Amino acid sequence: MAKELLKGNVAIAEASVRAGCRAYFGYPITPQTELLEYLSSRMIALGRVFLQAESEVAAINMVYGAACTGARVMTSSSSPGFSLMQEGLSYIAASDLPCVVVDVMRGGPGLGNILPSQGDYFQVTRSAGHGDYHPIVLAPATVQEAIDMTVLAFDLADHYRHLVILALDGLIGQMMEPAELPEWQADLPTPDWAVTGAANRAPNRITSMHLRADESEAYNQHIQRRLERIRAAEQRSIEMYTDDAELLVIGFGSAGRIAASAVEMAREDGLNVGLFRPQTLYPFPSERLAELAEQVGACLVVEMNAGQMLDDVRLAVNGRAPVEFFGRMGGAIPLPEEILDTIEMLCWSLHVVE
Amino acid sequence: MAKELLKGNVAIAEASVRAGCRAYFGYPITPQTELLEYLSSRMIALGRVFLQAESEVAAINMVYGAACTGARVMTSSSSPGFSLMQEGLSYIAASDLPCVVVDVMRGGPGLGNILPSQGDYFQVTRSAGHGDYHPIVLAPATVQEAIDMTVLAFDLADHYRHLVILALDGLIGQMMEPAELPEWQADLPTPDWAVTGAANRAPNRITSMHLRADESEAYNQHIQRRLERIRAAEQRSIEMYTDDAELLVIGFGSAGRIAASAVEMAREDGLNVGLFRPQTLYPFPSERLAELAEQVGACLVVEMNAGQMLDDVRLAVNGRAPVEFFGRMGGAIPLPEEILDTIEMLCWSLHVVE
Amino acid sequence: MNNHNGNDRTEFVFSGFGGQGVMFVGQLLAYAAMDAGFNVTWIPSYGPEMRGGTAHCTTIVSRKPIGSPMSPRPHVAVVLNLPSFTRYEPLVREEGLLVVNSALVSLTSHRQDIQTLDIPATTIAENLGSVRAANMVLLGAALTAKPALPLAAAHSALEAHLPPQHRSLLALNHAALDAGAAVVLERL
Amino acid sequence: MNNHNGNDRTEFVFSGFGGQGVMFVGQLLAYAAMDAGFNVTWIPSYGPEMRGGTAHCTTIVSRKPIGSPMSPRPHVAVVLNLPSFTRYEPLVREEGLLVVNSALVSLTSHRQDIQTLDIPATTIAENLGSVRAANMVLLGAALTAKPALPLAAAHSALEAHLPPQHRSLLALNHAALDAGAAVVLERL
Amino acid sequence: MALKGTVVIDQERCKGCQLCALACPQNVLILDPDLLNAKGYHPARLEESHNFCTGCAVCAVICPDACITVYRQPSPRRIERTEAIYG
Amino acid sequence: MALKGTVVIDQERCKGCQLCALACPQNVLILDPDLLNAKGYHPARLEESHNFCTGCAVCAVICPDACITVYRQPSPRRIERTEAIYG
Amino acid sequence: MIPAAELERVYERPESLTALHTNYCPGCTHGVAHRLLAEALDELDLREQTILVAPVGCAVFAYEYFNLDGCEAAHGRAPAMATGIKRLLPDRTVLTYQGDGDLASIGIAEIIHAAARGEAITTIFVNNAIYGMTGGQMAPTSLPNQRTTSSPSGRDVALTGQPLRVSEMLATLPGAAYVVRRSLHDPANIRKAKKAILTAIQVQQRGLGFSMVELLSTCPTNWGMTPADALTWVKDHMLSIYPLGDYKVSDAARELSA
Amino acid sequence: MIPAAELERVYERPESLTALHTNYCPGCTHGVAHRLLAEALDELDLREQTILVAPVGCAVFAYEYFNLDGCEAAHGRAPAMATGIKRLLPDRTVLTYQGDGDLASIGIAEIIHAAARGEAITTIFVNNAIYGMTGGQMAPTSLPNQRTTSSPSGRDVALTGQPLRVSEMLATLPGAAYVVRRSLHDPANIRKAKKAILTAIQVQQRGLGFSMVELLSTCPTNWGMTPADALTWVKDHMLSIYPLGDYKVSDAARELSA
Ligand SMILES: Cc1ncc(C[n+]2csc(CCOP(=O)(O)OP(=O)(O)O)c2C)c(N)n1
Ligand SMILES: Cc1ncc(C[n+]2csc(CCOP(=O)(O)OP(=O)(O)O)c2C)c(N)n1
Ligand code: SF4
Ligand code: SF4
Ligand code: SF4
Ligand code: SF4
Repeated sequence: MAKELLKGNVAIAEASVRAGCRAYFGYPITPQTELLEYLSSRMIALGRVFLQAESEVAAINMVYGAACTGARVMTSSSSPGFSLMQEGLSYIAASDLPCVVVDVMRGGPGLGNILPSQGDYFQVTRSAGHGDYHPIVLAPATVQEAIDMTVLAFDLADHYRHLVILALDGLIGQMMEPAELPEWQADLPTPDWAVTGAANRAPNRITSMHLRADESEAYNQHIQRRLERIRAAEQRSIEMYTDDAELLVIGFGSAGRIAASAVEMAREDGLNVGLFRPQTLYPFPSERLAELAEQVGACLVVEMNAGQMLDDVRLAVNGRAPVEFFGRMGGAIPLPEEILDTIEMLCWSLHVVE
Repeated sequence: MAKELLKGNVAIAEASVRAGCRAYFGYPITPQTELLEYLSSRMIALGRVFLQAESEVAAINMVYGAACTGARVMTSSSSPGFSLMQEGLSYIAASDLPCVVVDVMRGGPGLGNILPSQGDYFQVTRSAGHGDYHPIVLAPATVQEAIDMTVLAFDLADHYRHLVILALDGLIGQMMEPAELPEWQADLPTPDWAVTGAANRAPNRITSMHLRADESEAYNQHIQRRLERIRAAEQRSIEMYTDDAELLVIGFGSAGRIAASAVEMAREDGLNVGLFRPQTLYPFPSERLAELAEQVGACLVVEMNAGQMLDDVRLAVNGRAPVEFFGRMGGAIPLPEEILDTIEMLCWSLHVVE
Repeated sequence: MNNHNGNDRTEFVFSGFGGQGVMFVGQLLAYAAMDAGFNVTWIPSYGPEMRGGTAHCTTIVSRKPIGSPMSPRPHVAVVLNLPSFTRYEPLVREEGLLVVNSALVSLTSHRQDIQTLDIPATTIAENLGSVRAANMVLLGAALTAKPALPLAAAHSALEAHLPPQHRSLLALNHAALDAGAAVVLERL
Repeated sequence: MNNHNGNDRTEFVFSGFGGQGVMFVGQLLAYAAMDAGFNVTWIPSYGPEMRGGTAHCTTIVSRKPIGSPMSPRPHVAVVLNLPSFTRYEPLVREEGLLVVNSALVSLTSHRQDIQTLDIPATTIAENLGSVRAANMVLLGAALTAKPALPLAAAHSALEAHLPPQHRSLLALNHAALDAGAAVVLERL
Repeated sequence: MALKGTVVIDQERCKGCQLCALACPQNVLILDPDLLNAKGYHPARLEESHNFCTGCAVCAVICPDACITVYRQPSPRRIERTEAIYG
Repeated sequence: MALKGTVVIDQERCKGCQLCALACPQNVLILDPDLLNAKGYHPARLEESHNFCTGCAVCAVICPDACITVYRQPSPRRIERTEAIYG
Repeated sequence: MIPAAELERVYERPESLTALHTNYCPGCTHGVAHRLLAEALDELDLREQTILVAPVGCAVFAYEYFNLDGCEAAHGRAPAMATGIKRLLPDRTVLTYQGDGDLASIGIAEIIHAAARGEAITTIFVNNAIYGMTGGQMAPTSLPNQRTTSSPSGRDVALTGQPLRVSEMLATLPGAAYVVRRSLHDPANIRKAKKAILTAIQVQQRGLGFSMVELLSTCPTNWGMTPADALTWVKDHMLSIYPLGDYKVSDAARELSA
Repeated sequence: MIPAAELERVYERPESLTALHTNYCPGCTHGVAHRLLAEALDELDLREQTILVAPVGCAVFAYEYFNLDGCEAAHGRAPAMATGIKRLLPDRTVLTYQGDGDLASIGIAEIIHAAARGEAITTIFVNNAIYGMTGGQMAPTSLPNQRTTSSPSGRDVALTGQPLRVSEMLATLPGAAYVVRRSLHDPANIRKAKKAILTAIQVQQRGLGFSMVELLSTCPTNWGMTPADALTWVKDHMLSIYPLGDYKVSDAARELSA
């Protein structure tokens, strides 16, 4: 397919359609609303399901029901709405249901504003509700990646029977960039666990309840084993100039692409700086980062929040190198120039780069 | 006051009354319901406010409103209900409102069960909704501590104008132990920021909205500075046999007290094992733990979850010592004997204890 | 490895149908222990039972601070009905004590490594005035066979902690405690 | 330190009232750049304005991959009304270009370090048939003064990307682009 | 003249709630005082000492645990099974 | 005979929605074509060329931005201020 | 006693129930509601076409008790979950089974919007005026002065309002095709309840809109009564607050129920 | 022109509004609703006794526009927040101001339960049949076939149901003392709306229960109309779907409004 000029939110919507998403349930909230609006006509035109729910609570529970039928389903929201989905997300995860949730993060906490932010990192990677599990979390930095990761999200969700979150910010959601849409994916057969009416088979039952401690623990171990497989197979990241980097700049999504500009500038200035951009936030690409940590003199984490992925970086680096942080919060967007300043300062103070 | 035999949930309820809690809004959910039930008669008898809300979403937003009047207010719930409060919690935090929320954690994810668990660690310490902030989180391990921490929670909430969460599990909530109730606290004056009607002063306005990036970032920096003060002043923990410990067992709440039994047994067996029990989960007592990490040969984290505080321990230890984990999940409760087994195994395999 | 639970700590489990007063008898023991200066914990059952099932609780009496309040292998199990017998008979710790309400439980334990007391508590209590005092009969028996506390402590706890609405049953409960003790002493 | 933005990358900002077509003109430039093989990003305004305020967007045209899509100091600012002038005039990068719709903006820039083009775009467009083509007049002027792309690329983008419901305005828009270019060429 | 019928009660399933016994127009159901099922309840049983079961199925209609199967002498007008009892 | 009145319009606050002008029974309000306020709107103003303002306050009742202050010749029967206009 | 062989079996446990023993307390009419629903599905031959959404509440295990495909919703969200299912499987019968805490308190938004959309699902609404599962707290449906564990001196209507009459409220919504209230307190009423359930499901089958049968039900355990007294309490105290009747029967639905 | 000195000031901007210019679009009747509420508070001399709860929606800044103590609720939760405030400050006047997305969609549970409890708060419910702030998506109140950005070919009632009539629904609740619908589309109706707001607040002052005034309002921007056409659209299209009237006036409230 040829490249088109596509807005992130719309690109995700169309990519989901082509990936075979059969149903979308959502509730308007800036800056994700174009996604919902696009699907409101697109899905109905295709004879698929679009329904504006009465709330995010209802939306995630409609997704929960729809996912029980074995169909590919999706919802999207932004930070406050995503908070309202926490209970439902935990239920979905605890029912081994594949589904895709898009969080176009905005400035918080509270009502905050509609500016781009990465303040939901903890909320998407750590808990997404109560109990022990992690969703798979994909973080695109370009419109093209948003498209590719949408398709990947559905595939991973089905493959692992797991919840997948596409976490981006309003910048990528509302930006237009040239990108190529994916091929149409063929229809998948209905999985054998789906509830569709117990004709010619024993009833299928989907539940997240495990009243007895032994059963509940066994189920939790099952989730943990799945997460282990996911951690082993799905860590993804992008690197730039890491071969000889002495200072490693680490950022995801928008912050990652802005940091890339700063790294380019630093290279032009002759500094041996590299970039590490996690594409999966869960599983966090700890293995590769741990390797790189052996080689570099220091790490600089850049985020559009107060330092959340910072924890994952420090856990991966585990004391092998100092880890510094530069962040903008509450909807403020870092400039390459200010990241560059920090890089230069670090290069001097840490003497990591000659 | 003399010691009484008190159930954790009831003890928290009565302690909140004596600490001057003026209003309670909540929704029934096992295993926290006794707290609500106790207050349903107690508060009304005292002419204070008790209201069973239509849902946890409503409960937290009633608390939000009540906190705006400057009164001491509280709600309580358990994991799924706590998930439903996430949006409201983020709004409350972003409005600089003091209030106290009790989470009596149960087995998850999803509907799970009503057994004791610590599976909300991430949810309470990391995000509690969207955006950049952390509530103060207190984790009692005994009924007496539950009482003392309830009083402390209200005091810290007022002192910092910050959200405080009391995080315990059903074991402590439903256990009876001898404990002493606190003195009645004197009534506090209405704070000058409260909304009470703009008589003889300019209107007070409470909002979590900051539409402009610069304002929003400034507000976020204000929260971060407050969190820094909290981290500097409020780290709390309990230690046992840390003087000469070569293996440090770390656990909070129920897991911490059960680990204490195991440490006692290990000492009887002549092993140089110590216990570190965080009483504040946020701020995590990293400073003291980092010190101890210099001295011990290894750490063993014990939790009633898949390893969540584990992250905070590893962040504090930062590679200074190996950190191992023993956990039970989904409502299963560890036995001192199995912790002891792990201690012994570690002592051999890590050669940390002679 | 030591026996980590020496004589410092005694773990009691009480189990029966809802309505047989197992929660209360466990709490009474806890009060008695508290008033006598022991450390003590009481926890209700945690189990998958929903409605109308078996209720049980654990009371731990200890000279040292109590870490784990759980008792997977109690020193003393007091079982008031058949499902409770089936569940706890195998769990009683070696050298421990199993007290069985033989009026409602037709089985007997064949374990050699524990002491078993079959006491027709419901019948005894009925004769004293009400089947509802069966729990006290069994507690009297248990504390006599395994004197973690003096029986007198249970008597004073009754005096001090029987809820106001049940004070009319005070005499009955005292008598039941003693009757349970008497059965054990007779058999010595 | 280098000038990190050499000639590889040109950042345009378009700003005016809602309804003046600033979003579309920014997108048109993006289409033109894409079709001409450049990297390009377009982002709408992020600002506290709610209803009825000023709209603006940023289009970045670059030979290298685009990291940050933001432009706090644009190379080219096209301002269609007074509030936009006030906001962007001071932000234009040194040696940059400020294109002003002088039909609606009474002020002129006094900056010496940038090039300013005052173009009565609304009047020109009105003469061509509709005030709504003022945006194209200004784009024509901007691309002529700062040829980040050949003007022909904008013409073909119009051809290719004008939404179906607006195709009746195609000729008008072509003419407006040329008229804007002509003004600049005249003044050279 | 009343029809003849009988009931079969799943005594292990029965919870001894007594609703069938109280509802039975013929008064032929009792809670068995001598039997305790595994759940610990005295289950219902048919006791036709004074009166006889007509197969009217009122007991089945009220039984919350669907423990009761009802049989009835075939009547002249044939009617569908469960529909029959709801008239 | 109609009362005499006048209005004072806060032209910086006005958004030129024209609702006052369309509602005015006397047709004495127009959007000023020559004035653009800081918000970029042509604000309303009184234009009593053909007709006169009666102080009826219909314009104030409909103005969404509370831009209009209304004055009226005192009437014989004294009535309360804002209550007056809601009759 | 007549040998069974000569007799015709006129009633047996419906096929749409599994063999599991339920966790309900003795005499709890949740069991009756289950049985009626199962019988209705049997009679309409829908067992293999049906998906049941269980609530959080004492009926949390309903998905195990019915011999159907089923799932377990979050507390109060069964109508949203059912909507998700029904939109994907429009030709299947989708049911929610909900208690009054679940439906009238935490889940009121979801039931109202399902009804407002005219979602073609059927809700069995078991109103026992209390929270059963969590041990007897007040529900929005609790009666004035009713003692519960969260209104120990009786529901104070000045502080907590009058009982919420959900059927009356839902009846105002055009999307609701069939909304009726029945009771399970005696055999005659149980028979009527059964008919209503049959009609409600048929309303769904014909795509006429949202249908709901509210069933007045008992909670002997938390009311602190014998099962028989609990039935009497329904009759003596609940019927006056919750009058039985047809609150909404759309014209199309009327033809069905006639 | 007569010199102003000879004239009496018969109307001026109410004291309960601040001097801030609002962010509302030109001609949006949110502004009218604000003015009426402010006038009512002035007249009842309640400015210093009132706490306003602003919604999420175009009126998100209401707490800045009113010269009152105020706070900003989470989307849809204003009635819960107001409940929290009112319970602590029972002698204050507590108001919520909510749009139809806020109140009828995400917040329907909170408004119903506030009304059901008879919470002594007053709600100004601004129904403009669309989501204004987020750019014109369908609301539960959107009219059949109304084009919105999430129903671009017009609201399909077969898929999304008929418009939700909130006042009619809340009127079924005993706790609701005063629930009326008025419109802001012309001066005569604006006058009636003002009276209703006065009555609603007085109902609260007397502790008679929950009170709400629904106001049919415009959204010229997202309807894609001039302000004047938008008023006409209310008259021509909304009035028939949302009949004006008094849906619930309790006996005690009737005395007040008489
Ligand atoms: C989010 C959430 N809040 C609360 C609970 C606890 N809870 C479980 S069931 C229930 C109420 C059940 O009452 P009802 O719906 O009336 O059903 P019943 O048990 O009476 O049949 C509650 C509050 C929960 N599981 N999840
Ligand atoms: C939890 C949550 N979901 C969604 C939003 C986005 N949002 C803001 S306002 C609004 C709807 C506003 O519509 P309405 O209540 O009708 O008010 P109006 O803007 O029309 O006055 C929505 C969906 C939000 N802020 N929070
Ligand atoms: S007061 Fe009446 S006459 Fe005067 S301008 Fe206003 S509407 Fe017109
Ligand atoms: S109604 Fe008000 S805002 Fe509108 S034009 Fe008139 S004065 Fe201006
Ligand atoms: S608690 Fe009540 S509703 Fe629940 S099963 Fe028992 S009697 Fe029935
Ligand atoms: S968007 Fe609509 S409702 Fe919002 S201010 Fe503008 S016109 Fe009013």
